[in-house]
Amino acid sequence: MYLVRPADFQDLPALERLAQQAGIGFTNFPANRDRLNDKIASSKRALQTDVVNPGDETYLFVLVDEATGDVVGTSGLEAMVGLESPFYSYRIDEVVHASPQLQIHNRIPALFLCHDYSGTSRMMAMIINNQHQNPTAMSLLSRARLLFIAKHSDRFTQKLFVELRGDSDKHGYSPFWESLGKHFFSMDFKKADYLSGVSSKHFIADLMPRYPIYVPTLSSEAQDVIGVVHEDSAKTSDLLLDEGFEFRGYVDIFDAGPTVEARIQDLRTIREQKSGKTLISTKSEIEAKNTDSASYLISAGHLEDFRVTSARAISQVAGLSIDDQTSERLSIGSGSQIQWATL
Amino acid sequence: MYLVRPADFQDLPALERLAQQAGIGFTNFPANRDRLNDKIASSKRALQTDVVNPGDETYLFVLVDEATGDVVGTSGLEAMVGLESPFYSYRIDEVVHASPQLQIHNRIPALFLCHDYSGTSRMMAMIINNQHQNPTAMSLLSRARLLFIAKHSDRFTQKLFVELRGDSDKHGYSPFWESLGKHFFSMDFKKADYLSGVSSKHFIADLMPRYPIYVPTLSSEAQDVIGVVHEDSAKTSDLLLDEGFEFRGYVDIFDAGPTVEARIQDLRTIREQKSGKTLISTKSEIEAKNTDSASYLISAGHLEDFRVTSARAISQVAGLSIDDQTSERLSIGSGSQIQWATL
Amino acid sequence: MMVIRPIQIDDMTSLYRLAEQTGVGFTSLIPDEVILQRKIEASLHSFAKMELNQPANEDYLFVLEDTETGDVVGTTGLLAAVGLEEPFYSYHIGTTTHSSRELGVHNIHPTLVLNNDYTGISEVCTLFLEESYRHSKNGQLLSKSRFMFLAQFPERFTEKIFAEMRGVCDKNGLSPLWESLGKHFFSIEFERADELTALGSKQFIAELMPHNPVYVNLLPESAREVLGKVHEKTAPARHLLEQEGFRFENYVDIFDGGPTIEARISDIRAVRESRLCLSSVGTPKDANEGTHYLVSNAKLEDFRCILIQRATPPGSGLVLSDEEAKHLKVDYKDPVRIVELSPHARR
Amino acid sequence: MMVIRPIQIDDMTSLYRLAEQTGVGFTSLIPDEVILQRKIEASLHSFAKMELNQPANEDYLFVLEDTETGDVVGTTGLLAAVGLEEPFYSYHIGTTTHSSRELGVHNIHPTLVLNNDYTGISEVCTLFLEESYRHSKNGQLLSKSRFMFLAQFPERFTEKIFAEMRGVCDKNGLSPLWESLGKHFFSIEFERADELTALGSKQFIAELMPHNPVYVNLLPESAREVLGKVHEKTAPARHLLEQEGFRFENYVDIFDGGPTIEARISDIRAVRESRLCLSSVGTPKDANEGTHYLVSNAKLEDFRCILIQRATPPGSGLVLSDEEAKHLKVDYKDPVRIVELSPHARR
Repeated sequence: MYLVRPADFQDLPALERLAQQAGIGFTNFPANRDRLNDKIASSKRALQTDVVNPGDETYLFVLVDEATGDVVGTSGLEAMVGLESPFYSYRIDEVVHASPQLQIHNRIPALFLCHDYSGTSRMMAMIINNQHQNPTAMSLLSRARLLFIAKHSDRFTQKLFVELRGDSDKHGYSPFWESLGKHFFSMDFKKADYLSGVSSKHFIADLMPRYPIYVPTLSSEAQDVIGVVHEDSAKTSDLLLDEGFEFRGYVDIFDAGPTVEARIQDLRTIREQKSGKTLISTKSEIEAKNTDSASYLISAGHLEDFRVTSARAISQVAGLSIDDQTSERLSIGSGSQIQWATL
Repeated sequence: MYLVRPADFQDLPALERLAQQAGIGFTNFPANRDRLNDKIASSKRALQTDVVNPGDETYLFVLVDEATGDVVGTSGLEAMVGLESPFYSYRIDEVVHASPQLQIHNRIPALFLCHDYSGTSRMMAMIINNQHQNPTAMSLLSRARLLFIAKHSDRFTQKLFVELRGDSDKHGYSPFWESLGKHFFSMDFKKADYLSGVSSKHFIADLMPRYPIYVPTLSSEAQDVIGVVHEDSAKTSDLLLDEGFEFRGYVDIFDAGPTVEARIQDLRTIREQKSGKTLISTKSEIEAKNTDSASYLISAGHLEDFRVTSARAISQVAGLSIDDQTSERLSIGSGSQIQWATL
Repeated sequence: MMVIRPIQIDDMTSLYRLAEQTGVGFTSLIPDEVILQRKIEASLHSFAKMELNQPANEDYLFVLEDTETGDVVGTTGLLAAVGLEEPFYSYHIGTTTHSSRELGVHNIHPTLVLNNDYTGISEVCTLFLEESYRHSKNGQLLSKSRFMFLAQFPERFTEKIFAEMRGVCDKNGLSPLWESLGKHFFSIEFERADELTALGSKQFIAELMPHNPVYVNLLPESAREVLGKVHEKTAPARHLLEQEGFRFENYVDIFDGGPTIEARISDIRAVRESRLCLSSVGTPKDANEGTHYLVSNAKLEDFRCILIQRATPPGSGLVLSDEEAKHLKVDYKDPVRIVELSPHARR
Repeated sequence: MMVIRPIQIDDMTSLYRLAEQTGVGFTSLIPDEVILQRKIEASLHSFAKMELNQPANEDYLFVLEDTETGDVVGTTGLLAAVGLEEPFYSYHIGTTTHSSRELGVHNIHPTLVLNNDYTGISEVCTLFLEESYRHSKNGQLLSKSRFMFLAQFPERFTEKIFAEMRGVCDKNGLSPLWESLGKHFFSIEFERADELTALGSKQFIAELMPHNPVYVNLLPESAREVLGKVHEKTAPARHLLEQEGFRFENYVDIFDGGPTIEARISDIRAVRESRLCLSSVGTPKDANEGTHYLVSNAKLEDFRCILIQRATPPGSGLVLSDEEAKHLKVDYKDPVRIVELSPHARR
């Protein structure tokens, strides 16, 4: 059984291990103890503050394996990116060049540097320990954030986006970076990736190409990976598309990984989530009545006390029947307000 | 009482009068008999053809004053613009220039020439004789097209847009044109407007600015009218916004009039329209039962026989009760399939 | 004797014969009677214009005639102003720098910027000389006679003048720049694009070319290498013009990357150093030995230019032989323009 | 006697005094001890560099000393290569043509294209001469002495060199170009922008300037008019440089639209015509009458340049007076460089 809750300082060593495991490509989660500590502190501050409009808050959650008590995964939310320095992406736009005289009608894709996602909420890449990359844990960790957003919608913008890790070749090189970024940054991908995680992003504006990049002028290897998800992130990607996230032609400026976005109200978990009272039963009663084996994501509590777990349960008119172990895990009693969605 | 039906050749003189009345600013409806004749022919061809996907079809409708039998208005639909030559607009995008050193964060709006509406269905500007510019006639003529789209949805794209006429000063000059267009077209607004209606639009690509136009470099009069609707089109504009059309930052390249767009499924008339059988009553019965004075847009018939009128009616489970005059106007009998929406 | 003169209406056959010899890639001279006829007429019309407010669409075409055989064996031309009716495109190799003080990185990126900067400027056009006459300084006469015309009629040209040089092709006749850039935007073959341009149909360039600067570093090395480089066959022509003061100012051809070189007319060596003197007809001393000089008359429609050789530098008067005077169409005390054929070695 | 020499460490006080006199808008010489100290040190370091692979960040600063009073009364400088550490921006006035054959319309639009094209190029820096010394050709000596240095040490500079000229302000001291363009993007005052640039903080330009070409026709007439025009006070300086062969190549300052003028060093009149000869010390004939000549020694750190007058053109040897030789720091048979101060009138 797993539980998702906001991160706290005691999670620092576990988070550091996760960051090391994740390696490069996770810009927002560098294996740097100070930065991780800052992230926890920032999340705690956000949870303790009375927020009326989304600002520079960040929220960090951990996935706990209840069997051992270990932190085995993490995921995050940013209330609004691009406040300190613009949030850059490439927008793939087609430039149409047509000559009726020659009967040519060319559509040339070009990459336009933009910061269209500045001012938007973001789900940060999720990391899960290899042994726990099962559908339940992944779905729980990913979607727990959506229940948090549903509960605290004033803290987020209407639109939400996620950046997916881009493809790299068998040596771990990003062909997109090799063909484009390295000419402008004069450093290797790893360093640029690290810097954009730890430093102000100002250097990006300083060094990025100012003019649109015509895709056909890139190497064919680079062209091939534009908007392609790294195989390690394929599962995450599937989960997100399932939720209702869509690719709208934006890619990462370093590795060309796709960005997917959605209006919060259109996301499956948020649209379908219900809220109501907790009705406590015993495990055997639930098992007996739950003939269709329905499992639910169940969340309870506000802000710092926010908890999400998954369990078999029975949806009733007045609320949701859950077993006593689940209620204990969520630290709630009968009659407490909870939210739930089908797992 | 008014009726909307597809235009036919006998409507040519009336259409010419309407075009003359409309004057400049109605790019798509030049007072040119040959062009108007072509428009009718094109519409008839489209209605007689078996269309499976939207292409270069155009549809032209007329508003008939049943009291006199006169054609007093017209409106049109284009299944897909930008097939022969791209359909140009300016997209207003903000360019962010920030200097942390100077603590400056500027957002400079700039006009980017684009053809983002190429490949999209369009509602063409509607013209109504001055004496008939009453809410019923306007609503009927405008929304009749939406019932046509609802009925023949395969013939249109998912997105639909309308260009609204831009603002001009008291002398009829477009300040936007004076500040921008005339430098590039070396002709007056009237001529450019006329040409873009009658000739291939190729000259636009040839002569338009190739680089984005920074809005602050335009005269302040020009800046003031970007995205502003001409007062004569204010009612049309209100109707469209009411329907669910939205301004997404696109303006006309000549006069900077706003373009509004919507997904077809999100439009009120289309979302709320119902279909069912015709139930015929007498006028007095309708009047007697229709205590809430509900009036409806009612359409019947396919393609060439498509007709729309407005009348008081009573919505029933099985269909819509209309009076015999209305059924006669629509040339339908009891039990015919009709669509309706609240007026 | 080899004489430069304006083309005449009856040179049509000769010009066609020359055009046939040029081969692929020589787009300014195509064996097509209609086009050549139009060229000749334009030239006649240009030489005949007496009053000019400013240089416009004049197109001056010269031929090199072997007076012994009467054959026309070469041709060259001058355009008064390009791009006034059809756009004239080039790439300017510009510089864009990006620096991040935070990271201590300072990058200098060359970029190709599409432009029409040569609009309204005079052009020294391509030159063709028959294979069998490529000796005895005929090439230099053909090329530099244009400068004598410029020196005599500067009001017919703009302050600056430029020349386009053929770019590099690989061993398969492909242009590396075109292969990695142009063809993505044109979806036609290089030769066809080149041909259309030569025919004056430049509209399609505006329609198809990328309008944003292209970062040179993103192009493959093969393409980067040929920017501003000339085809090996054109190297001597480039050298000749550079000796006269033409300079590469970072403009290149949009298709093959060949350099455009330019000069202010008054700075061209042959223009600057040429001077007028008065002719007399007689028996020149030490003719046919010593230094070669270009000599031209001061006439417009009857412009002539020849090459002479003198052991002693002529002063304010120039003694011409009967034959020289006849071919120059000058008489006693007529003004003639003279300049050393080659520049002195620089200090 | 007025002598040009490299700045020395003990010129600090004099330089500060000069800086105080420059006034607003003279951003290269600001009365700030720290900045001036740094400038002097950079110059000393530059003159002291013996081995150079290529021109880099050397900054050569010269002063004009009145040897009778020992006062430093003017200063001028040369930069070996700009833009290698901080970007150097200019606008290029380019041409964009749009034509529609269908409508028979052909438009030629000038555009301002932001660029860093002068990156890595040498610069002739601003010059300041004390008010009371603006006579007796002191200004020409100060300005043209730089060309003597260029002629002597061409390996320390790039092939081309440029000079920035102050642009036009209206009667309220506002730059019409800035008012209609720059200020929209900067939201700071012109003076502040100019000052930041002078202090070398050019990063903000990249951050704030529009990266797309600006159509000149869309600017108000007042702004269009000043493009490439100099401030009336700078007109004589421009004239002087143009006489020497500097040319306006359509580059202008991004703030005030003032012209940048450029020349190939080898084409500068004073460089091209200057020659080395051997000095001897004695009593020159006809001194202090006739033509003025610039004379410099051939030394680097001990570079000196003075103005002399001779009635007869010196040949391969130059007889200097004791005083002249002393101030030039030359001895018998030392090489000296000489050139006429002013160009001959053109033919």
